[in-house]
Amino acid sequence: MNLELSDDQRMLKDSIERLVTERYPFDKRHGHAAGARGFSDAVWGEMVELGLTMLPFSEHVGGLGLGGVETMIVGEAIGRGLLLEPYLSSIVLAGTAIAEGTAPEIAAAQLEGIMGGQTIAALADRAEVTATPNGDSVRLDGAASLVLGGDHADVFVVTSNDDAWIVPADAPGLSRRGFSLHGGGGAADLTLSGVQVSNEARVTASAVTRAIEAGIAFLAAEAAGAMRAALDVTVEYLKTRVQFGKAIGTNQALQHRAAEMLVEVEQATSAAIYGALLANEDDPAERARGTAAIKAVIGKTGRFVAQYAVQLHGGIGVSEEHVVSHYFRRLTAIGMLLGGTDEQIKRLAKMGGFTSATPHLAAA
Amino acid sequence: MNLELSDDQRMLKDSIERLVTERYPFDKRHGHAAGARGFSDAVWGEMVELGLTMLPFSEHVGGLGLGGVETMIVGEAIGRGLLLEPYLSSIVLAGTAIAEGTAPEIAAAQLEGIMGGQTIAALADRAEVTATPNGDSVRLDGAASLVLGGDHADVFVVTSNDDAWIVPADAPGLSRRGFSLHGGGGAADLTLSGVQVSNEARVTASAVTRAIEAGIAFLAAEAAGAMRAALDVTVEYLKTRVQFGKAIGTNQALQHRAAEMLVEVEQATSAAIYGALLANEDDPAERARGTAAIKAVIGKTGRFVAQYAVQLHGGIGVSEEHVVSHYFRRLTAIGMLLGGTDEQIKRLAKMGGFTSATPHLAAA
Amino acid sequence: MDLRFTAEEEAFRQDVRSFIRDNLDPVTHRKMMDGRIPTKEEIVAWQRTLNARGWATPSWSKEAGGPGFSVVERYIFLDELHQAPAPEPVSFNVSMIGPVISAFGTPEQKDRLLAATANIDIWWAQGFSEPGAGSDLAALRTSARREGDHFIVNGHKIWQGMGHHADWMFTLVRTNPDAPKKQMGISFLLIDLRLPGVTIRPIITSDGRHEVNEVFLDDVHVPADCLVGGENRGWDVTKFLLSNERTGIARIGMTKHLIRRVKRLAGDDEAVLRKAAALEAELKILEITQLRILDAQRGSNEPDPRSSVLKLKGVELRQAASELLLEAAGPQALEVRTDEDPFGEEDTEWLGTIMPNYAILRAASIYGGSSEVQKTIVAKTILGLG
Amino acid sequence: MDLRFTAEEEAFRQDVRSFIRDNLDPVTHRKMMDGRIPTKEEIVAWQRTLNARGWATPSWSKEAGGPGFSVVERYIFLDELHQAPAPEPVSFNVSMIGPVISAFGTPEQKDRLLAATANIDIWWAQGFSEPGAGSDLAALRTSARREGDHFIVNGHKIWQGMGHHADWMFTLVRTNPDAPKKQMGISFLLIDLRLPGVTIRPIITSDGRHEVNEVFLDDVHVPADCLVGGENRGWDVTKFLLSNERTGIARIGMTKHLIRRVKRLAGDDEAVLRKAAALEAELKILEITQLRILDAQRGSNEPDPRSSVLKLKGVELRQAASELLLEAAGPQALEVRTDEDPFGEEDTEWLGTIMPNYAILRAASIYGGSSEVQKTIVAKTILGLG
Repeated sequence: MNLELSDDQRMLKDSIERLVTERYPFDKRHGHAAGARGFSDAVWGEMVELGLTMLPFSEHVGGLGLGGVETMIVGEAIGRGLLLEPYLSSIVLAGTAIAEGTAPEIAAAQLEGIMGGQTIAALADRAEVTATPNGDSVRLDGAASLVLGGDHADVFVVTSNDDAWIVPADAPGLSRRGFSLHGGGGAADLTLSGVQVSNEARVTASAVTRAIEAGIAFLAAEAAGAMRAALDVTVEYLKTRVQFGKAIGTNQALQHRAAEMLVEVEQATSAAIYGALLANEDDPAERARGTAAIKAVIGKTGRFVAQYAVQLHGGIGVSEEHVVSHYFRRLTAIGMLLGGTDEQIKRLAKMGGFTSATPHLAAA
Repeated sequence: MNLELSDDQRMLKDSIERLVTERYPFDKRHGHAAGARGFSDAVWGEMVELGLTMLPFSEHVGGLGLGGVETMIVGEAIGRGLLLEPYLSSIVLAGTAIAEGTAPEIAAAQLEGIMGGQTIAALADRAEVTATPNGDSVRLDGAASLVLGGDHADVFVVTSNDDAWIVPADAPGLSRRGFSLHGGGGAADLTLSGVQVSNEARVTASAVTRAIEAGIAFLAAEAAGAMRAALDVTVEYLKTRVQFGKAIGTNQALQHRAAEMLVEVEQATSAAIYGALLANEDDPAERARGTAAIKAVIGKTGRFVAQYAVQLHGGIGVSEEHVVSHYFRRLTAIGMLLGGTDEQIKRLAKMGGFTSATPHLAAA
Repeated sequence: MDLRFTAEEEAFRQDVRSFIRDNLDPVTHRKMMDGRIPTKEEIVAWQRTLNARGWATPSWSKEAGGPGFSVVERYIFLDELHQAPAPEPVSFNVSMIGPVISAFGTPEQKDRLLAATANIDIWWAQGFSEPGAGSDLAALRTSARREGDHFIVNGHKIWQGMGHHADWMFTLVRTNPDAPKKQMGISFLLIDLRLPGVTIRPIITSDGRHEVNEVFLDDVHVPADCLVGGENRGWDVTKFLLSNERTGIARIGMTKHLIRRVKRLAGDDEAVLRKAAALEAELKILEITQLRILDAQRGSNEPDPRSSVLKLKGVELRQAASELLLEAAGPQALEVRTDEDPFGEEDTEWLGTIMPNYAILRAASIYGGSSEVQKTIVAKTILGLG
Repeated sequence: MDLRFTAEEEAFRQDVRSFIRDNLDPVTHRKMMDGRIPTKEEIVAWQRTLNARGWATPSWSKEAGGPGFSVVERYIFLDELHQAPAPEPVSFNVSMIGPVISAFGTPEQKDRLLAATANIDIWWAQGFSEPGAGSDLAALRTSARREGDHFIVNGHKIWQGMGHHADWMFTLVRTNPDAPKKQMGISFLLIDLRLPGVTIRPIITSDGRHEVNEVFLDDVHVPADCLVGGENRGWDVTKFLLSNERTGIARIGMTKHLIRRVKRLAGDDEAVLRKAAALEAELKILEITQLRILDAQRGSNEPDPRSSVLKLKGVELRQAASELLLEAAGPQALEVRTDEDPFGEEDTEWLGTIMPNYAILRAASIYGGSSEVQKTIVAKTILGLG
């Protein structure tokens, strides 16, 4: 057991945090959102330059071959800075699906543009699509909803009845309706009507599962970063906001609420670490259980921290001009994306949870 | 709408509260519990003398013909004093079943002893009993569990596959195992093997339903009384217990907790009133819905108030010698008897709740 | 004891319901059903419709030009509006300034303002909070200096609900900075928002809407006859206003409306339906609590501190219902829409408002006395702690 | 970063588990499985079994006669005991007084007491709380007056866990009533409970059991060599003791044991199983939080204020599990049974302890620093509020 960051990881953390501090102060975020693709091309370019987009992919597909911890470091910083760049959607979700689910040469070819930042990819996991074999190619028909980052994606990984398929955004027969999401970023609904893709565009279903697990781990990191930042601004506010002649943070009831928030923030941080380390877990059942637990805890803790961060801020907490209202919305969105809290609990219960009914000594 | 007590009701309230104050100070309760039947024959006798045991029964079966409000008044006082006498089991549950579910002359005959206090009756509603017609009589076989007040009952109303039956405790073929209950009072498990009862001993199933509804209304009153008393002793403790040189009730965090308790106590009081007034509701579906809501709210509020009453007392709160630990246990028991919180919510959901999906203006 | 309303009260409820059904503009109703905010024009039109029927000012006595409802009638009336749902009479006009003018205004002020306020010929805004004066309202800094028959007002007000619709603002200003207690130097002043020196700046809230504003007052010359309740007597007026604001605040009908929407979205999802039932159980009981307090109010003019109980539990359930609605809607509700988006199919629930309304409803435990303030009131006033 | 234990640590876990399986008396184990309290003799026998293996004092260094476990080994060891479940080494001996004697005792005290404490030849009781001194421990009134080579002790101690089993008590007494700060006049004294003037009175708790006591001290003559840490230096000793008490207090293994029982009782009741899963998800994550803090402790001797986080969340989940167990058991669990009742069928869950254990577990958020105290610690120490 070792829960310290390595020197390399610490350096990575410093550099992404510096990027966030310098490029993403809250007053610049609105400008970034106004960019043509809903995020800052410049910041995205810097993330590429730092190698962040290459982090999770193995070296034989052109990546840096780093692991879940490094992605977690990026996620926490993105959560703290409320970044809008498509790291989750293009790198973690679609990127992982392609890297894990296609032959190395195809993956390398696809990932080149994705890691380079010029190609934006998106994973259409909420899809009802039928794949009909058609000689060397496959014909896709159906629809997908709420494709994260799909509003400006250049290429999609679309799940079908069994496998998934790489589909360029400009493929004939593919149409999309892009929209913005509460909490930041965008998505799209897709319609596929007679879209033809080659057999080589096939992505395995197990890779999609891994991509969603990686996505949930990333959301956990993002949530942990956002929650800690929300707690920080709240504590700062409690120390500086004066009512009735004293800082409101001298009120015991508010102190205790902040303490309860800290407990949940520590749990969220642990969930993010667990998610990072699950990437190395070989047993799919263990990964599935762990992922469900992580998402459930992130949903619950995120809801609690978001609600009380706003409550302790009072009126200013629901103002668009105050960062805490954005943490609130992003944390709400994170709780709902890739499977909500109750859905995850239901899944975990179906898998039997972590603890069997068998007595401990009898079991082992 | 009128939520004031009438003069008669106020007098009733005064007399039962005086009885409780005089006969049931907490330091005498243990002695009462040590009585041969687990309660005080003397207090039970006084309750009979006050006419409390005749309250809910109509005049043509020998009762006073009073309503749910009067029973609620008795229940609140019993809850406040943590009385052990078998009012709920013998009068409200078994008594109501007999009064509502048999012919007037049979009811009058049975209720005479019950209202007089010399006969203790009990309702075996958790029963798996088969009634086999056998000429003029019926043969009962099966078992019943957790029959409230069954440990010292002289007569039982035992539910079977459809109806229920009045069975004397000494009927051949009936055996019982009596035991005490956490939170006060006792119960019994019954075994029936070839018990013969006459057809006249039949009690209708709908009367059993009404009895259980009356029982839940009574439990709501009892819980409201116990909760308000638990809050009262807690507030008193907060005002008098000194730590760090000041009353602990000067701590804002504890003040807020006490305020949260009051909110729930007010809700419990409202639930008790609702229960009292539902007795006059003719629509069985409305009664069923209301009863489920009452029991669910009582279970939830009782749990909350009991837990925080103990928490705010600190160590002394878990001591047998302090009344608050008895409120805790009685409230816990009330939450579990006659259907727990989740069970009631499930029932209420199945009945469609109070609010339909239809828009308000479209519905009416 | 009897929870039932009288036959007259039940008939009144049916009257109100029919009136709403027959007279509420369908577009306004559809917006309310969806949880959208109607336009100023729609709100004004509805209030005038109510006013023509004599119902625009449910809390006003007959002497003040109101319907003289009993507390029960008022409750029924608002409950029907909430459940319909239809816009409530504009609270700044009807619940706040109207009763203040009735109680503290000069005869001239009453003549000039009451009828116009009821008919919303004047839309009022509230100018109480300041950036440094939230819960601690008496810490306000906006100053009014007497010069002849005018006050010269300077300051900065915040959280003006619907202030951009408003014609006038009722506000608290410091007229005596040297008063021995800060509450003693405050006056209650009516300010015409078209006066020179008044600047209104929108505040966008976390629902993406423009519903509140900041108001900057820069040497605004306010006629002295706009003073209500006497110079440096504004705190008494304020206490009166706030205690009115706190009656009947469980807003149970609004929560019922949310639960109806939950049920339409839930279909046969048992988990959601059980959560809805759990909420309904508490809500049903809260109705009894509400009626108990109403019943007690019939015999008294004193504010009932148990109103804080209604506020606390009422907001708790309303926020829980909005959260459950979000859960029932699922992640599709994360799509950003605006109140101006076209209506969907008749039989489709509009998801566009669910997330914004969940977000903005968090403010319900902040404004009008935050939950923390309410708990302190309960602890001190009812429980005698502190 | 790596959450996994090393191969050696995993082997150690298996060792511990096998040892428990092979050496724990079946009756003791059955009682622990049922949630009953073993007798004094059973507890002592088990502790001596552990002591013979060198494991009775998992937190003690080799120099103090302990196993010299790493923080991870200690965690694994306790977790296996909690999950088995097997009795923990008696905490008053092992977690409280042993480390105090090691750190503050004279060489003579160490020789005389440490080995006997480990082998439970002396069973220790804690004499800290008094009727007027709970959270405010320094308000204690029990006095010790020096007379020659004795202290004359008078006072009243409360909440002595298992005091009726005890031979000796470690206690806090006021030796200087005139000290400028009340903390400065306190000494830490060891008292032989067989001395004249000591009276022990049982306190029955809400689980119906006799687990705690009051102790009355009436002119008890305590030899001066029973002082630990020097006269009027008792507060430093106390702070040391309490900070030891607070490490590793999430007791996750105990909660897992409760969840196993829930699952056995729940059968295929989906609602209960989902609640169990929700608890398990939080518990799994709390394990990571626990490991993070353990990991940080490896490099430091300072108490970690995040221990309060472990206590808060650990107790919350344990109490929730006991509540869920009560729900899974249903109203049959209301039947009063005692720990002395005969065992039921092998394959039947014993319901008799569920309600008592639910009741008494409410004290887990009271003793060892109540949840309110923990929140204040978090707010002040970690968040810098106050």
